[in-house]
Parts: sequence; structure tokens; C-alpha cells
Amino acid sequence: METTSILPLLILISSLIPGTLIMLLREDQVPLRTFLNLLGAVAKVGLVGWVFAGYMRGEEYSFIFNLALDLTFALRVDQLGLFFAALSSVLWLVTTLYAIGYLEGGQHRRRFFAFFSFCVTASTGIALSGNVVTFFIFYEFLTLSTYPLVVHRGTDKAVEAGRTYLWYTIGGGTVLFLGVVGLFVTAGPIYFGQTEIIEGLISTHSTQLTILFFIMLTGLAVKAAIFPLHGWLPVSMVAPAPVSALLHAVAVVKAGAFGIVRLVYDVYGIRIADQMNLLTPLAIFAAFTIVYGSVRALFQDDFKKRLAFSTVSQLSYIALGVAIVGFLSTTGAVVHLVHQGIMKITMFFAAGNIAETYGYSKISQLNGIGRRMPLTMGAFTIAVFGMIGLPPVAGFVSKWYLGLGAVEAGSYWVVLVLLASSALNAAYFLPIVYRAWFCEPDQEAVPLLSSGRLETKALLLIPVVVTGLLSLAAGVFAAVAGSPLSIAREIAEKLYMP
Amino acid sequence: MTDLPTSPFPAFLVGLPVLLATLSLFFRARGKAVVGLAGSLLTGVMALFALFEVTRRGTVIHILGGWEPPLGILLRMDPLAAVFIGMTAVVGIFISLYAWRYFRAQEATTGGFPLFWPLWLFLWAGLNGLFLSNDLFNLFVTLEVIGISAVALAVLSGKKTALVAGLRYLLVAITGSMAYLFGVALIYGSTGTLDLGLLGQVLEPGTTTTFALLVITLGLMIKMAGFPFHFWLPPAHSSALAPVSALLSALVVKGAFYILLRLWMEVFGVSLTYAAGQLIGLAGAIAVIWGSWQAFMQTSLKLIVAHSSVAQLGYLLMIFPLLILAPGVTADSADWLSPAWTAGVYQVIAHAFAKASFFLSAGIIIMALGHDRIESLRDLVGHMRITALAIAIAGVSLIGLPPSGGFMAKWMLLKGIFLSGQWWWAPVVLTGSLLTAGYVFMLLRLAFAPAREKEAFRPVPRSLEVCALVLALGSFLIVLPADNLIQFLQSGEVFGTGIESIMEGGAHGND
Amino acid sequence: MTIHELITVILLVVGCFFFLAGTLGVLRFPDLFSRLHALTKADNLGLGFIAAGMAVYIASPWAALKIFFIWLFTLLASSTSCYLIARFQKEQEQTKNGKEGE
Amino acid sequence: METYQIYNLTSAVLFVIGIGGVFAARHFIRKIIATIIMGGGVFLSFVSFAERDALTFADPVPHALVITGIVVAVASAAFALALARRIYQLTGEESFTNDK
Amino acid sequence: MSVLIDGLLAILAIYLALQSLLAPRLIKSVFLFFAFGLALALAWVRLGAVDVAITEAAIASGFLGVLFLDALRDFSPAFPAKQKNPEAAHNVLVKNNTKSLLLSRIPLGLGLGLFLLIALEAVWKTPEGGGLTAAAEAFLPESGVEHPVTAVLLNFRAYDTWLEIGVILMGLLAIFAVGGIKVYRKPNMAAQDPMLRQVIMFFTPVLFLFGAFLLYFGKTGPGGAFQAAVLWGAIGILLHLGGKSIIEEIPRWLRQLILTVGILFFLVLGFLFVAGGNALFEYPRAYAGLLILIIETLAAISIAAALTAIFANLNQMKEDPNETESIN
Repeated sequence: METTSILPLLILISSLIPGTLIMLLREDQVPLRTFLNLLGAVAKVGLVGWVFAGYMRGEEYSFIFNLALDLTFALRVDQLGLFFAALSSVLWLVTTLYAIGYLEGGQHRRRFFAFFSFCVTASTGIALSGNVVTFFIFYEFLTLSTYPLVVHRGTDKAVEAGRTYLWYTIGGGTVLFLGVVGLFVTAGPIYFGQTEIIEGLISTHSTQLTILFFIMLTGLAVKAAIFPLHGWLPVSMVAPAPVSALLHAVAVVKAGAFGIVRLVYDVYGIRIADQMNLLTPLAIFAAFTIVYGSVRALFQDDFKKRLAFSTVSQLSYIALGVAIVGFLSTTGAVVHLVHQGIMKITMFFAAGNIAETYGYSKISQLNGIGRRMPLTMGAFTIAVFGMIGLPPVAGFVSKWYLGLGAVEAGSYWVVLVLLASSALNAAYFLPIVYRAWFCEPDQEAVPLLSSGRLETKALLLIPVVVTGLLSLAAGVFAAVAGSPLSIAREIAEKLYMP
Repeated sequence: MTDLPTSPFPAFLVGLPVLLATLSLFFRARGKAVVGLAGSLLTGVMALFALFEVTRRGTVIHILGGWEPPLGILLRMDPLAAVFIGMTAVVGIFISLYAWRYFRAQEATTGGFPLFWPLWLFLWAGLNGLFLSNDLFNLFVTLEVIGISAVALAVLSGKKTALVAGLRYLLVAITGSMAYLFGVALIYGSTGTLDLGLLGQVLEPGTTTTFALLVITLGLMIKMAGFPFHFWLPPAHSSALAPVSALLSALVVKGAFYILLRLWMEVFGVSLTYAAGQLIGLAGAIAVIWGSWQAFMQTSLKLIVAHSSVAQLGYLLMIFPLLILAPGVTADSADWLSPAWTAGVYQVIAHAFAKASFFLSAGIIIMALGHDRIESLRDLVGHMRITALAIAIAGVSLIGLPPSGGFMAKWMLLKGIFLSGQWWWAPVVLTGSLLTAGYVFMLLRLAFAPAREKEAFRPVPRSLEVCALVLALGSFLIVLPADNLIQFLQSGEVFGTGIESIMEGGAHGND
Repeated sequence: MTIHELITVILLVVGCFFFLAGTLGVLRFPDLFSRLHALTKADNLGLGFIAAGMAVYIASPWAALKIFFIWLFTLLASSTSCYLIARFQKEQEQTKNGKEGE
Repeated sequence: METYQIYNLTSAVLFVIGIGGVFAARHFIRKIIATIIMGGGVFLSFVSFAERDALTFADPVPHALVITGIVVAVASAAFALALARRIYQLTGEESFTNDK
Repeated sequence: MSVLIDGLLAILAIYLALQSLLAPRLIKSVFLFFAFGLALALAWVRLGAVDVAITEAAIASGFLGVLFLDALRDFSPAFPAKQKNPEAAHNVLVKNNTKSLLLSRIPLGLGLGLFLLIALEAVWKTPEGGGLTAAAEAFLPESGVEHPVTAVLLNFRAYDTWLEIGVILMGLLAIFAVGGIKVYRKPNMAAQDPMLRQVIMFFTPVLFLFGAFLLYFGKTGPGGAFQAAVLWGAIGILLHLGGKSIIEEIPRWLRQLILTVGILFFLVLGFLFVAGGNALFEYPRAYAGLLILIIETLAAISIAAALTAIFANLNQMKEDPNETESIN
């Protein structure tokens, strides 16, 4: 096939090795651990950047290792994968910084950072996997590496949440496993992009392929938190803020969404999927989840819970975009993968900052918080505008494309769903913004952290500002080459105009 | 058959452990242990050399006494036997090292169980003999060697529960052996030979053959604790000493499976029926679900692990229906057989490593806590992180998550299931995985949970933890040579000519 | 029927009679000691007759010697076991009256 | 009916009696006896085939197998007996208390 | 006529087997089991298997029967070793009778009945495989012995026999693992009882001679190591029962040597052949007869010692705690 390259493997190793080393360190070797962590994170961003540059020049990277007979471990770089890998690596760097600040002085940090690194390894592995089997391996690895993070606090509540999380994800993984093996047996080892294999089989194995599609979709829908398989997401909010941020913005939920994208576009192929009417049920469930998540979010007083239900809703934009056939909606779906990540991570950072600095975790406590933490809340507000879909923030771009795509495909009801969702987004996010900026604080709040001149610790503040700005920039500079939108367009172009 | 290259290795693989076991009897307590450990290492190393020899020269044989079958007995070391012997060697070496340290640590209070060593070496000889044997009656003798030494090891602790469980185990084992032997008698009566290779050529289908197949299969299922004969396993395995539990579940039950696989593939190809396969598969399926569920309901670690063995052995039974296609069905792929039986072999290996590690970890925990009630596992991660890690890794392999050995086994099993068109087994495999995940993560959840009250964790030798961890890692590392291993297994015409009748059944549909 | 065979038959019939008598004794006598008495004495005698009958029938001195030895050993064995069983019973009766056996 | 056939049929009966005994009998000793009866059935089957296949002498292979088998069975039974007695001495139990 | 005898014998064996399982009293079970063994031995003789008959009578019926009888000391109500669990006793003495056995086990009975029918059909329809008589006959001259069964046991299938010697040794080890069974027995019985002493003194040489005869005779006719071993083992048992005997005065290493010499010599000899380029147990044809005789003798010694030790371990005297460490 293509020239074998160690580079994709290096991208994985850049977080795997630090993670392993951190595991072997002692708890009190803080500077070394921090150094390793940051080294890995920076290296990963650098490597992804390098590969990206190379890919742009037209080079191809793949790493293939035969596990057993026809079972192949394959890492391959393509645009979609790189896109997701870039998102993961950049957000990992930011989140690592945040986590160092957030967990300062906490317990079991060795374990935390080790698994944190593993988690990102899994996430980039998912991004770069070249075939279904490799994808599945990392998909399960992700489940395992996030479990210790969810139960990190060790409280009974956390452990209970961990259990729910596991039942859902292991269950989903098992169902996916069934589908993956079934696909393997029916169609052989499918590399992503080889849609012609399914195309060739469609006349003889139509029923099997349909069943397998839905089996795999069910498995992926668990992590993508599509109704009714979303139950684990709000519960696992007990995890520390960086974990929630990573889980809900990048690693876990995106793994599911990304998997759906891969399944539809690179395994079955959008044409076949459409032809076999596989996408309508997905569209319906996604649309319902969008509305359902928003409605549930309305009634949450817990800050992180509200964010979690918002995630449930927002994630289904991606699934919905995938389910609507057309260049524009595909662009919207792919770009939302990134946009939603940046915006949601901003929100979780902000929530974490507030909780860490003032100990507030309920929305009703947030009166006037904007005056005390202007930068944090500023970034949060940007993200809110994005979520609602106000220009020029990133979220607007994705919604715009999704809407256009729906119109293009003639699915006007989707436009209605999008509008309703936007309205609901506004309904549950704007009150927070309003409280934060325009309400008088109820009582005299004493910061739990002494942070000098800044509103909170620098390590907590910088990430939120950076991601806030990023989500603004992604919208403002959407038209510039190299922006998420431009890349998403290229991906969509390749799909529709071969 | 007899034109294959001969090698002295098979003779030594059986003789050496017996020699060392016998010699160790001349020593007193500590000396027995020294000789025993040295003997284990020696046997293990030699087994690995033998494995190497087979990879180099292919199947080798040893014609005992120079008398060729059918009058004499032939030892045959083909890739399948070599893989089982190699597995026994690796797992055996680590369990021996563990046992040495484990018994040393309690020498003052218990006397250090010196009898463990000769019995274990006898057991090892029996296992090697079983894997090498190519003779129906000789298989019976090796089964008995294994049975007696295994029960003797199981009751070594001298506790009441162990004795009762041991007696039940022994009676069941004798019953199984006798049922097997009855089948052997009928086979001998109708063919006049006991050699597996010859039988594969001359055995004719008929009432007698079918009945022999029935009693042999039942007898072996009793010995490998297949449902509904699983009742003896959990008490026997859970009440034994930790290294013994590891040996029993990792190696001993696999012996019966090995014979069953050999006989079905090599000898009874002519009289297998679809219904027989489905029945044994059903037993396996029930074992998977029931065993996992029972494991989930237990409150002591060793009982969880022991019930888990019932379930994991169920997977082994589930490969048998895949060998026989439904009447009129032709397989999609010409080679639908090899995923099925290699899945069985892989499951055996993966389970051996993972389960041995699990039981060794349980032993460490008992040593540290004085008991193994799982509510005391709280904050295990804080106290004994190596053991916790070993449990986690072994558990993940048991569940079958990638990229563990258990995953490879399940992958191939599911592949076999789909290739043979018997999709209805797939949900069982997955439900079993989920239930396994249930009890494994129940343990891990507790391991991560904060301690409610101060549990007194006594210090435990680090080397014990390392042994458990190495075996757990082994259950992952076996994925790396998977490709070579499977090719190796399929290289040596493992099942002689007998397998042809099974292949024909697949091609024409069975009647 | 030759004289040989006639003697054999007579000896066997006599032997069987004693066996029958012994068995009847075992079944009908009231206690262990008298049962033992019936069993050992009558049965050994019966066996002796049967052995003699066989010896006559085979009519070879070596075989006769062997048969004689068989009878002799049986005699020894049964008288020893008779003795032991009787002693056992006696001891047991004593323990029943006196101290409890451990 | 040939001699060997009588014993062959008997062997099946003894085997089944033995199996039944192993599962149904309660007392340890009876269970052990049942295994020996099972074995007796199996050995009878072997030896009856030996008689059937006799030429100048009966087939010696089954005879040898049976001798081996008897010794093995006795070793197992002796071990089982030791276990049973030990259990009795430790607990006073003469049967599996939770026996079905 | 012959069918009648065989038929009666078969029915007797079946009856005894059933009764030994169903008899209400344990002691009756054991005695019926004895009788069952003897009936089987007769059946072996009828089938022309004299070797098997001797083995059956000596080991399965004789030795095992002695072990069972000895076990009755424990279980028999006459000698309560401990306060009995009343329910367990109830189980044995009352519940375990024919009626409840039949009533409570109808499903089992039906299943077994069906199984029996299939089994009967299977054995009835067994095709004639021909056996290995011809092969054994052809190779008998090369085996070094004249008796075919001995040839199979110690030459053609010597490996099985070697493993079997190992099984006996292992059985002994297993009983060690369980721990000795201590029973009440008057110390030094033989010294106090002139009758016993005379019997032991008479039987010891006779048994020894007879064993040696069987051993040597095994070369040409029925007999051999196992049969001889049981007779020699009987000497050991007699000496053990006789009270403080010479067994304990043998030094430990020698006792171990006696126990293991059979299997060790057999194996080391085999290894020597392997080293010489032959297969395991492949005797040089010229010395086969001699080597087999030596192996049989040593094996008989070891097996006899093992049988003695098995019995001695199940019958340790209570008064003298030092004896539990007899062989360890």
C-alpha cells in the first residue's frame, strides 16, 4: 500500500510513554511528572502539526502491524483523522495545563495523570486508526482509561457513577464488537475509505449489512450519547472538572460521534447508506436527542449537569449532520466536531474555575459572578453565544451549514429542530449569563483560593481564555484557509466529488 | 504417522518430572521444596526447548519401547501438543516461583506444605503425558495421574471445606474417567486399536461409535466441569491453597478439553451430528451465562474467580457446535473450522494466564488480610497497587477487551460463529462478556473505593505480587505472537486424516 | 459312570450338605458366637469334602497336593478370622458395659 | 448367545448401576463402592472383547489394560477412602450434607 | 450349560452390585462388595483372564476390601470416633433405604434406565474389531517373555505400566496429603496374643514364597508384579497390624528407596536406552527377559511397600503420636 511510517505510531507514543513513566514515578515527584506531561503534550501537538504539514504536501503516512492472520493493526493518516487528532492534541495540551492547576495538592495525582495520558492516547488512536478493528481496539482502550478518571474522587457517588459509566460503555463496546466481527466476517478487513467493498456486497448481503450497520450504530451511539443511550453522561459529572471537560468535549463523546462519521462515510459510504435507507432512523433519533437534551438541560440547577445535558443535545448535531445527505450538512457535521469541542471545553473550564475558586456548583449561586471573574465568564459567554448559534462565534458556522444542508436535502423539519434547539439553548444558557453579569451577588463571597491579582490561579485562567478565544477565532476566521471550516469543506468535497 | 521424525523430548517431558518428584521424596521439608522448585524450573525449561524443537522440525514422535501402534504406544508432539506443553511450562514456572515464596512465607505456621512439590511434579508429568499421548487408554492413565494429583493438591490445606470439596472432586473425577474408559472399551472392541491416528482412519459410524462418543464426551465434560457437571469446581478450586487453585483452574481442567478437542476432530469426525454439537454448545452457553452470573453474586474473591472458571470453560464448549454445520448448510468460507478450534486454543491459553494470575492475586490478598471477602478490598489500589494492577489486567483479559488474549479468543470465536452461520451463539458470547465485566469491575470499583475502616493489610513479599503481575501481563503479551502461533497450530496437520470427515460434512451438509 | 466319578459325586454331595448346614446355621442361629461356630466348622468340613472330590476327579498327585494346600490355607484363614471376630465381639461387649471406646 | 455377549451386556448393566450409585448413594463408602462397580463394568467389557478376539490365547492387550485399570481404580478408591475417613474424623459427616 | 453358568454368574454379579449399594447397613454393603469382587473374579476366569482374576481378587477385592473393613471402624456405630452429627447418622441409617431411594429418584431412575437401554444396544451391536491378538502373537517371541499378558504389560505397553506404578506411589502421597487416619488399636497386639503371633509367623514366609512364585511364574503364565506385590503387601499389613513391627525400624532413606526403587529403576533404565539412541523402555532384545524380571521384582517390592504404607497410614495408632510422622 503506502509507504510505512513510524510517525502515526509516534503520535500515540508521545502520550503513552509519559503515561507509563508517570505510573512508575512516586507520588511526590511533582516537577518531573509535570515536565513529562507537558513534554508529551507539546510533542504530540508538534507531531500532529508535522504530520499535518506533510499531509498537506501530499505525503501519506501509515503504520501497519499484523496481529494475527487477517487481523491487522493499522494506523493511517487521512484528513478526517488528522482533524480529530489535532483537536485532541491541542485540547489535551490545554487541559493538561488546566489539570495541573486544578489538582494541585490533590490526591492520587500520579494515577490521574497517567490515565489522563492513556485517555488521550486512545483518543488519538481512534483518530488515526486505519481500519475498523484498530478503531475498536482504541475505542475499548478509551473506556478502560477513562474509568479511573471518572472514579478519581473515590467517593461513593463517584464509584457509583463509574459503575453506570461502565455498564453503558462496556455494553456499547460489546455490541460494537459484535458488529465489528460480523462486518469482518462478511466483508473482510475493511480499511476506512474502502467503501467499494460494501458496495460490492450490497447486492448479495443486503440484510446482513443493514443489521450490522444498526448494531454498530447502537454501539457507537452509547458513547455519542444519543437518546436513549445517553444516561451515563450526566451521571459521570462527579468527575473532576478537567475530566468532565475532556470526556465531554473531546475524548469519549467525540469518539462515538467520530465513529458514526467514520461508519457512515468511510465504511458504508454515504451513497450506499442513503440507498439502503440507513440514515433516516439515525436522523430521527439525533433530532429527538437534540430537543430532548435541551429540554432536560432547562431543568437542571447543577451547573455541570446543565452543561452535560447541553452536550447530549449538541452532540447529536453531528449525528444529524451525518444523517442528512449532502455536501453542506456533511461540512456542518464535521466542523461541529471541532467547534462543539472547543466551546464545550471552555464552558467546563469556566464551571471548574468557579467551583474551584468560590465553591459554587449551582446555577442559583452564580449571581454576579461575572464581576468577580470577568475573564472566565467572558470566555463562557462567548461559548454560550456560540452554542446558541450567534455569529460570529464558531457555533454559528456549524449551525448555518447544518441548516443549509437540511434545506438542500429538502428536510425542512430539520431546520425546525435546529431553530427549536437554538431557542432552547438560549433559554437555558442565557439565564446563566444574565445572572453572572447583571444580578447582584447574594452574599459576600470569599475566594477559596488565594490567587494574587488574578481572579483565579493562572493555570486555571489561561486555558479558559485560550479556548474561549479559539472558539471566537474559529468563527471569525472561518473563511481563512486552514480554519476548521475550510478543512471540513475539503473533507466533504472529497466525499461528494471524487 | 510413524515416518515422522523421532525425538527424545517427549520421553523426557514425562520422565523428568516423575524422576524429580520421586527424588524429592528422599528429602525432608525444605529439601523437598528446593528439589521441587529446581525440578519445576528444569521441566519448564525443557518443555520450552521441546516447543522450540517442534517449531524447527515440525511434528515429532517417540515410539515407546520401539513398538509401533497399534500394539505399542506412540508419543506425538505436534504443534497443538507443543503449544499446550509450552503454556503449561510458562504458567507452571511462575506458579512454582510463587509457590516457593508463598509457602516459605508461611513455613512457620503451616510447615510449608512440602508435599506440594512432588505432587505438582507428578501433575506436570501427567499433563505433559496427556498432551503427548496418542493412545486412548494411555490418555485414561494420564487423566488419572492428573486427577489424583490434582485432588491431592486441592486438599493439601487440610481444611474441612477443602477435604469435602476434594472428595466430591475425586468422586466426580473417577466417574468421569470411568465413563471415558467405557467409551474406550467399546471403541477398542469395534476397531481393535487404541491409536488415535489409526482410529481416525478405521472408525466406522454406527450405534456403538455414537454411544462411545456420548460416554466419552460426557466423561470429559464431567472432568472439565462443563455444565451441568460444573457443581464440583467452585468449592474445589476456591478452597485450595492459592498456588494450587491457580494450577487447577489454569491447567488441570484444560487437560480434559484437550482430549475432547483431539477426539472430536481427529477420531469421531465420522459420527458427529449437528444435534450433538448444538447440545454441547448449549451446555457451554448455559455455563457462560450461569457461571458469570454466579460469579457476580459471590462475596468472596476466590469464589468469584472459581465461578468465573465455569463460565470461561463454557466458552471452550461453545467451539464444538461450530465444527459441525447444520444439514444442508454450506459454509461461506472453505476454512470455517480453523477459527473455531484455534479460538478454543487461544481461550485456553488466555484463560490460563489470566486465571492463574487472578488466583495468585487472591492468595496475596488472603495473605495480607487473612481472608478474601470482597468488601475488604476497598482501597486495594492504595495498599497493593501491583496486585490491583494484576487483577485489573487479568480481569480485562477475561472480559475480552482488546488487545488482550481474551479478546483474540473471542474475536476468533465470533468469527467461527459467523462463518459457520450459527449466529445465535453470538449474543451468548457478548452477554458473557458483559457479565464478566460486571464482576471484574465490581472488584475494581472496590479496589478504587476509599477504605471505610482501617483494614489491616499485612506486608506481603513483593516477589509474589510480581509473579501475579507477570502472568497477568502474559495474558496480554500472547497477542503479539498470535499470528505465528495460529500459523504454527495449523502447520502440522494436527488432526491427521480424521479431520477430513468433518470437512466433508461441511462441504456436503451433514446427514 | 466310572468309579472315579462316582466317588467324586458322593464327595461333592457330602461337601454340599455340610455347606448347606453351615449356611443354615448362619441364618438361623441366634447370636454371633454360635453363627461363627456353624460357619467355620461346617463350611471347612464341606470345603474339605469338595476339595477331596476334586482331587479324586483330577487324579494327579501334584494337583491333589495343591488342592490340599488350598484347603489348608482356607482352614487357617477361617479359623484365624473366626478367632478375631469372636475376640472383637467379646471386647465390644466389655466396652459396652464399661468405658466408652475412644 | 456367546459367552462374551453375556458379560458384555452385564458390563453395561454394572456400569449403569455404578453411575446411579455414584449419584444416588449418600454415604461416602457407598459412593466409593459405586465407582468400583462402574470400573468393574468397564473392565468386564474390555475382557469380554478379549475373549471374543481370542486366537491361540485371548487378546492379551485388554487383559493388560484391565490390570492397569484395576490398580489405578484401587489407588483412587484408597485415596477417596482416606478423604472420607478424614472428613468423618474432623466433622462427623458421612455424606455430603448439601447433596441433591 | 456354559451359557447357564455364565448367565447365573452375571445375574449374581449384578445382584451383588445392586445390593452392596442398597443394603441398609454399611457393614453389609462392604461384605456384599467383597462378594461382588469374587463374583467378578469368577467372571474373569470364565473369560479366560486368569491374570485379571488374580489381580481383581487380590487388589480390588482383597486389598480394597481390607481398607473398607478398616474404615468401618470409623463409620460403624459400634465404634463412634466422635459425637456423631445426629442428622448425618439419620441420613445413613434411615433415609438411605431402598424405598426412599426409589421414590425420591424417579427422574434419575428413568434417565438411567434409558441410558441402560442405549448402552445395552451399543454393546450388543459392537462390530468385531478383531483385537490385537494376532499382533501380540506375532511379536511375542521378541518380547523376552512367554506369557502374552506380561509381554503387553512390561514390554509392548510398558509406558502404561510405569505410569501405573507412579499412580500407586501418588496415591500414597495423596493419602499423606490428607493426613494419617488414626484409629484405636491395642498396641502390640501380636505380642499379647499368641494366636496372632503364630499366624503372622506362619503366613509371612508362606506369603513371601508364594509371591515370589507368582512373580517368577509371570514370565510364562498368569501372575506377575502386581499379584506378587499384593501378597508381599499383605505381609506388610500383617506386620503392621501385629503391632510394633520392624517397619518402623527401617531407616528413612531405605524406606523411601524401597518405595521408589520400582519406578526409579524402570525410568532410569528407560532413560539409559534413550541415551543410547533407543526409545524409552526399548529393551535390547537379548536382555529383555532378564530386565523385565528385574523390573518386575523391584516394582513388586515398591508396590508392596506402597500398599503397606497406604494401609498403615489409614490405620495409625492413636496412643503413639510419634507415628504420624512415619513417612513424610
